[in-house]
Amino acid sequence: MQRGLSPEDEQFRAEMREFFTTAIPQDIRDKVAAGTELSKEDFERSHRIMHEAGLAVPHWPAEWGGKNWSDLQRYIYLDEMQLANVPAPLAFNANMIGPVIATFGSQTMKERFLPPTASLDIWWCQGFSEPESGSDLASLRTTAVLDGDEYVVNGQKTWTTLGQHADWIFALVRTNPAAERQQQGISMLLIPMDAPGVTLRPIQLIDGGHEVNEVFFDNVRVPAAQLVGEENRGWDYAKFLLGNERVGVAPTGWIKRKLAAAKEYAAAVASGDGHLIDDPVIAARIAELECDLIALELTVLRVAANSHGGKPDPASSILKLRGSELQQDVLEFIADIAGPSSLSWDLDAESAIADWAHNATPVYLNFRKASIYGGSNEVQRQVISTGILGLKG
Amino acid sequence: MQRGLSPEDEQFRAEMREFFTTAIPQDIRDKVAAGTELSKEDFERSHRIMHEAGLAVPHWPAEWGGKNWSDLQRYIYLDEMQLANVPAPLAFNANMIGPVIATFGSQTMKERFLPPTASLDIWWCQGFSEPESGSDLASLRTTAVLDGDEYVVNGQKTWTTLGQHADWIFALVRTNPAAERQQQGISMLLIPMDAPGVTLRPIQLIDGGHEVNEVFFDNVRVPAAQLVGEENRGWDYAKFLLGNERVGVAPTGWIKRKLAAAKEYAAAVASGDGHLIDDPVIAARIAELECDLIALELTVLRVAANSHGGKPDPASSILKLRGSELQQDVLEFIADIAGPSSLSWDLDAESAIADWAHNATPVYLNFRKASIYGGSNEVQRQVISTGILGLKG
Amino acid sequence: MNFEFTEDQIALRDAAREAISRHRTEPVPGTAAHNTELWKALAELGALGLPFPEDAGGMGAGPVEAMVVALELGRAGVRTAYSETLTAATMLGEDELFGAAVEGSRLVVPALFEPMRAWSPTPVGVRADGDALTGVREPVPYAAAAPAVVTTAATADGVGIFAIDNPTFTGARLDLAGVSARRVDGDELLVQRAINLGTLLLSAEALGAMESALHLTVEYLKSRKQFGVPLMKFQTLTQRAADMYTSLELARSAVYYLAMTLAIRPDHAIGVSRTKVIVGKSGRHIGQEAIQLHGGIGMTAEYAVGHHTARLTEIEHTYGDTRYHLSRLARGVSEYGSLDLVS
Amino acid sequence: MNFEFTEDQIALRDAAREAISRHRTEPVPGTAAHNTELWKALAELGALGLPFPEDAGGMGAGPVEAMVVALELGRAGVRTAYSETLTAATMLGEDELFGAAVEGSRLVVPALFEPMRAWSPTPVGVRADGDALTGVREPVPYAAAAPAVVTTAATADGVGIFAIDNPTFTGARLDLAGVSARRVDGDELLVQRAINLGTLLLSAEALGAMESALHLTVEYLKSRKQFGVPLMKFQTLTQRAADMYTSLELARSAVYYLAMTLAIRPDHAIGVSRTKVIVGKSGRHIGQEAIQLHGGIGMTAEYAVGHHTARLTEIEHTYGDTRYHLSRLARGVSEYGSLDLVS
Repeated sequence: MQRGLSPEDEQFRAEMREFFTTAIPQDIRDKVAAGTELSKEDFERSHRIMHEAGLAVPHWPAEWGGKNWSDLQRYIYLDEMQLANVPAPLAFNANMIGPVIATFGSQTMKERFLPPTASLDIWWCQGFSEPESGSDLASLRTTAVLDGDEYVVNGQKTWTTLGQHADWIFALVRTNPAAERQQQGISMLLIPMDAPGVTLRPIQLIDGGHEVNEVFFDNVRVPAAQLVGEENRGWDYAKFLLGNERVGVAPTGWIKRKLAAAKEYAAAVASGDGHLIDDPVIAARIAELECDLIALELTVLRVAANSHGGKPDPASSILKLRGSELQQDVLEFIADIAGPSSLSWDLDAESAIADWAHNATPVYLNFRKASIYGGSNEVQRQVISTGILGLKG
Repeated sequence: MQRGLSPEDEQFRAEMREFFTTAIPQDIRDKVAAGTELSKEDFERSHRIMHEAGLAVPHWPAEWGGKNWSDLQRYIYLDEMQLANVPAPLAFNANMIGPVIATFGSQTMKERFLPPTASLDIWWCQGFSEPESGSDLASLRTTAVLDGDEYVVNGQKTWTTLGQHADWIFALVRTNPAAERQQQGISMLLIPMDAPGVTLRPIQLIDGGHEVNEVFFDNVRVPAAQLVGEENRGWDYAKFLLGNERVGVAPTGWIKRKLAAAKEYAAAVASGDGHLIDDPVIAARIAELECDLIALELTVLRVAANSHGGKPDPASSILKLRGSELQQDVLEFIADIAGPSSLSWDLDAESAIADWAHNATPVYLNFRKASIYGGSNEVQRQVISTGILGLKG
Repeated sequence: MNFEFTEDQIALRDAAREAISRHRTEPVPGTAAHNTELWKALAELGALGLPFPEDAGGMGAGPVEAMVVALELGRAGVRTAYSETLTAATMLGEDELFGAAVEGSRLVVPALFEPMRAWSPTPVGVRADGDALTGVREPVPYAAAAPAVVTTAATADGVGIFAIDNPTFTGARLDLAGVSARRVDGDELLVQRAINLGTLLLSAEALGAMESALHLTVEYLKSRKQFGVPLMKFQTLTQRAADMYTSLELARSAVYYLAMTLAIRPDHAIGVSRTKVIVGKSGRHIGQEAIQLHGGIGMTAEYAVGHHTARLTEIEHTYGDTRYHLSRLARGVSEYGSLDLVS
Repeated sequence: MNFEFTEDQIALRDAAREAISRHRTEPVPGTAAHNTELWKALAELGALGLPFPEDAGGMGAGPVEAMVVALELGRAGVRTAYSETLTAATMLGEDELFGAAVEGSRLVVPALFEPMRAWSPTPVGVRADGDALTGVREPVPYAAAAPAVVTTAATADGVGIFAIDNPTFTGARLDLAGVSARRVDGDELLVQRAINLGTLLLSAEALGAMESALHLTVEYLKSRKQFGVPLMKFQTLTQRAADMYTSLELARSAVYYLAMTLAIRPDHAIGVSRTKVIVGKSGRHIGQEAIQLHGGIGMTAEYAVGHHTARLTEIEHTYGDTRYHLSRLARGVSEYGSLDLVS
């Protein structure tokens, strides 16, 4: 057992902090801090600055831009990024399709796709969920039929986040409807969003924002060279994609920053002769959220520090579940702090109400998604009870 | 809609309060207040005083001692009883086997058993659960085989509360192992505890108390005249028995009294320069528990007031669930108030610690049973989701 | 004690329900547009004047009847200035705007929030010197509909109530400096009484929203399939639906009881606080679980359940949240022993 | 950062585990009898002196090693005066009783509770005039084993520490008037340091109890049948077991980290409070759910799970409960912004 960072890791941390707090434009970081929606251009500016500094895809193989960091270093990188209100490199590129292509793609595919994926010259989106396939992803119905050297794709995807900005989509499609198990008949295809027959329909969410979409495929012809890896092994690649992040699944830096902001907010909202922070019940709630966060972050650190030789610590299974719960708890608390000042969502330059307070309710509502997407909390519990505790339900 | 009591019900309430606070001996009520275990003789004294006043079995048919009260009057009776720290008339007699015999028993059986059941000249206990049949009561294995005009009973019952005091047991037994459905082969028998072949083994609970027992039947011969109602209809009688109490399933008077006591306790435990009650977090917790209690009690009142014509308000389905949760919340809170003074459970005359504080942890632990017995909270939720919401799981 | 609606109350409920179904519009996230058509239809039913005496232009009914209407609004998930009109009308007392407000000829709303200040029923930063006000009210509900406003201000002789016929808003903000205001007869007690009624009506609306959120959830669990079976085969979901039902029925008892209480004790602040706590806890529980049990679809603006959750969140933050009311109650818990609800 | 046990720590764990299995006795509800045989066996291992310097008679290891032992005690559900001995020894400093305490030749326990007073690390009703004490300590842990005692009292020059070689108890009560006490070198800071260590050890014991409670629950769900199938077919139960695992692992991280922290900062009160909160919440959750998921059997004294819950309850009420530590933390939350755990 050893507490604290080695001098090398302390040095690394200082470098990360320096980079994120100086290299990424303040206007972008201010928007993140206030919970305001980012434009496509904001994402791109931030991502490209990181890419130029070699920090967009540090966990990729070294030959494609990776850094061979330890899990602890990766934790530090993410923590400092989140603390500095820096938007993460686009997850669809950096954490999803990039690692899949780097691991399972042909050399040709790697050379074609990995550089623009790392640099965000291709903006990727994800085509996994379907209207009838949510938690039960393996029941997906979008089909791809080989016709000559092209697949013909028909079907519908949904919950495609930021699909409106995307150049390409990586999609799970059914290539063998006759497979014995549903999972065995699925492949992964790379499809340009401007291919004939692809249409996108925005979905408005309850916070008023537009971040997800439906994507329709109507006889879309996709060259067979855009099949990832082998046919009918798409399920394995999808599992790899969803499971390859050990350290980043609980956004503890983000939560830490929000919780520090919550203190500032509670000190800014007047109450009686003082401010909300003076209320012992509010202060105790802050203390409790800090304790909850500490327990989670220490678990992230434990998992990061104990992960050697590739076998993850079983405690990593709680990170997504607990991370989303705590994100939601903190955002609920911030909305409560905003109180009546949260009742109007409109950002108006002449408003006497701070942006964070205007945004408090939509952000709170928006993050109800955190316990639904990427494996709902019910699925996470199932993973724990079956995979870790051996309770075969 | 009409708030408050009619003048007649106000008058009724005053009479009940007068009776319970004057007629029942103070020493018994003090024991109840402090959470100390009652002796058999305590139960008997209290029950018999109520019986002599005609208040032990007011909900029975009038010819056997009932009062034809409204559900609201029954609520008032129970509320005042609980507020006054009066132990309820023995539930096995008054609320379980009594109503069953009165409804399904032969005239001979009624005449033989109802008067001594009402007066507690027979102390009944319940023989339903078995080691392998908890929530799944219908899987019970104790058998009764007719041999001449006697049943021969073999098997084992468990969780028999206060069986050590009992004269008789009403037991569910399997009389038809070949029945198509498990439920159809069950009968209810009345068996003297001193019958040859009946043995009782105490079970010690985690609070150190002895309130439940195992009961073993080894070739116990039971006259067929002690069969309740018809053979193989025991399941119906058991359902009637478990479901016939609408008003009393949530002990709101008991909780109210405990919560009022919790305030006194919080005012009695020193903290800093003052007392625990001065801590705004403690006071807010009391306020919250009071709100929880109010919501529950109003629901009891709503159900009581709306129950006419025999069709219960569906909201009655939440009373057992919520009542047990709130009992447990209040007892947990009292144990927290006691704090380090709860660390020794021993009642010692020279102790500087009040009895309630010595008892706080065992009582808290003991009432973990409240969400398990009489239909666990999981079963209660199942009843709501299936029976009320129509979610056929 | 009787928690059942009378025949008249059921007729009123049906009439309100019918009016709502005629004038219903789809909700838009974050935009609480005042539904004028519906509001006028409610005015025609007399619903805006329900709890006020007939000789003042009201219907001579009471808070129970107003609650019946608010419950329907919440159930349908529509937005119109119902609780606001009744709250404002209460504060207006004998002011000339009262009649217009309850007849539905002029929209009047209460302006009681101060920007970046936690809820306080008494004004802090709003002051009056004669009829000249200073300070800011924000957000003012339904400001986009250009309502008249009734507000409060600290005066030399305590809290004063002021009517403003034609205020100018910037977004939802009302700067009171230089605005022409008219002092209305009435003191802090009248303000509290108005807020009590407003809290009841919002609580009733929340109850309706909870009812619909649970109903939608149950229907979804019955119809939606995953892994080849309806969601209702998953016990972890059905057990949570049962807990939602429990929260709903607890809130129902509390709201009905508060309406009955205010009918005889319109100043019963402790009852209002308790109800707000019960409704706040139930509303948060049901709102959050309704989305979670729906999964992704619950997050979309096309589907009703998220709007119910948004409305429940808004109501939680109006006239004091759970923490505020618990603190208010906490200050009094030592003053009595056992609760007594039936007397 | 490294949360893994070293080989030496694993060897120590195994030795403690072996000693415990040799001297284990069945728990009796409400009776925390000091297991003298086990305590002596631990003394032989040097476990009573682990965190103390070798030149003082200790083992020259640290809080991490002591935690390893306490964790095993909690896991096995045995009761012996382990945390008490180490807490008392810390307070004793250079007093003559120290050696006897860590060698296991004399049982010494801290007497820090005042009857009918919420937890306070500083004495309130216990005072000293020279070596003459007044006041009452109750309950004193393991009083039935006739221990020597180390206690605190308010003196003219701040908090004083006093050793009492042969106190006379009435039940668990120690009346200090007229008792022969010896003042020990040390002040409030040393008392706090002792309580910090004691809290760590109790937290580790709680962690062990949680681990066993979850383990028993999982085994029960696997083996016990209802309605013809194992309980683990009921998703509402398995999902709750998953939440228990989550609570367990959160507590584990916190306890390990506190041990590492106290090794370099023995006075780190804020870390102690945070750990006590995390362990308190996890312990209550796991303790209550373990019984509920077992059903009736979990309530019985013959079965281990209820004893684990009882012990978790006791630890929650020792050295300040969740509320106490949250209040303590709450007073400081404005003094810093973001948390920083790695520096």
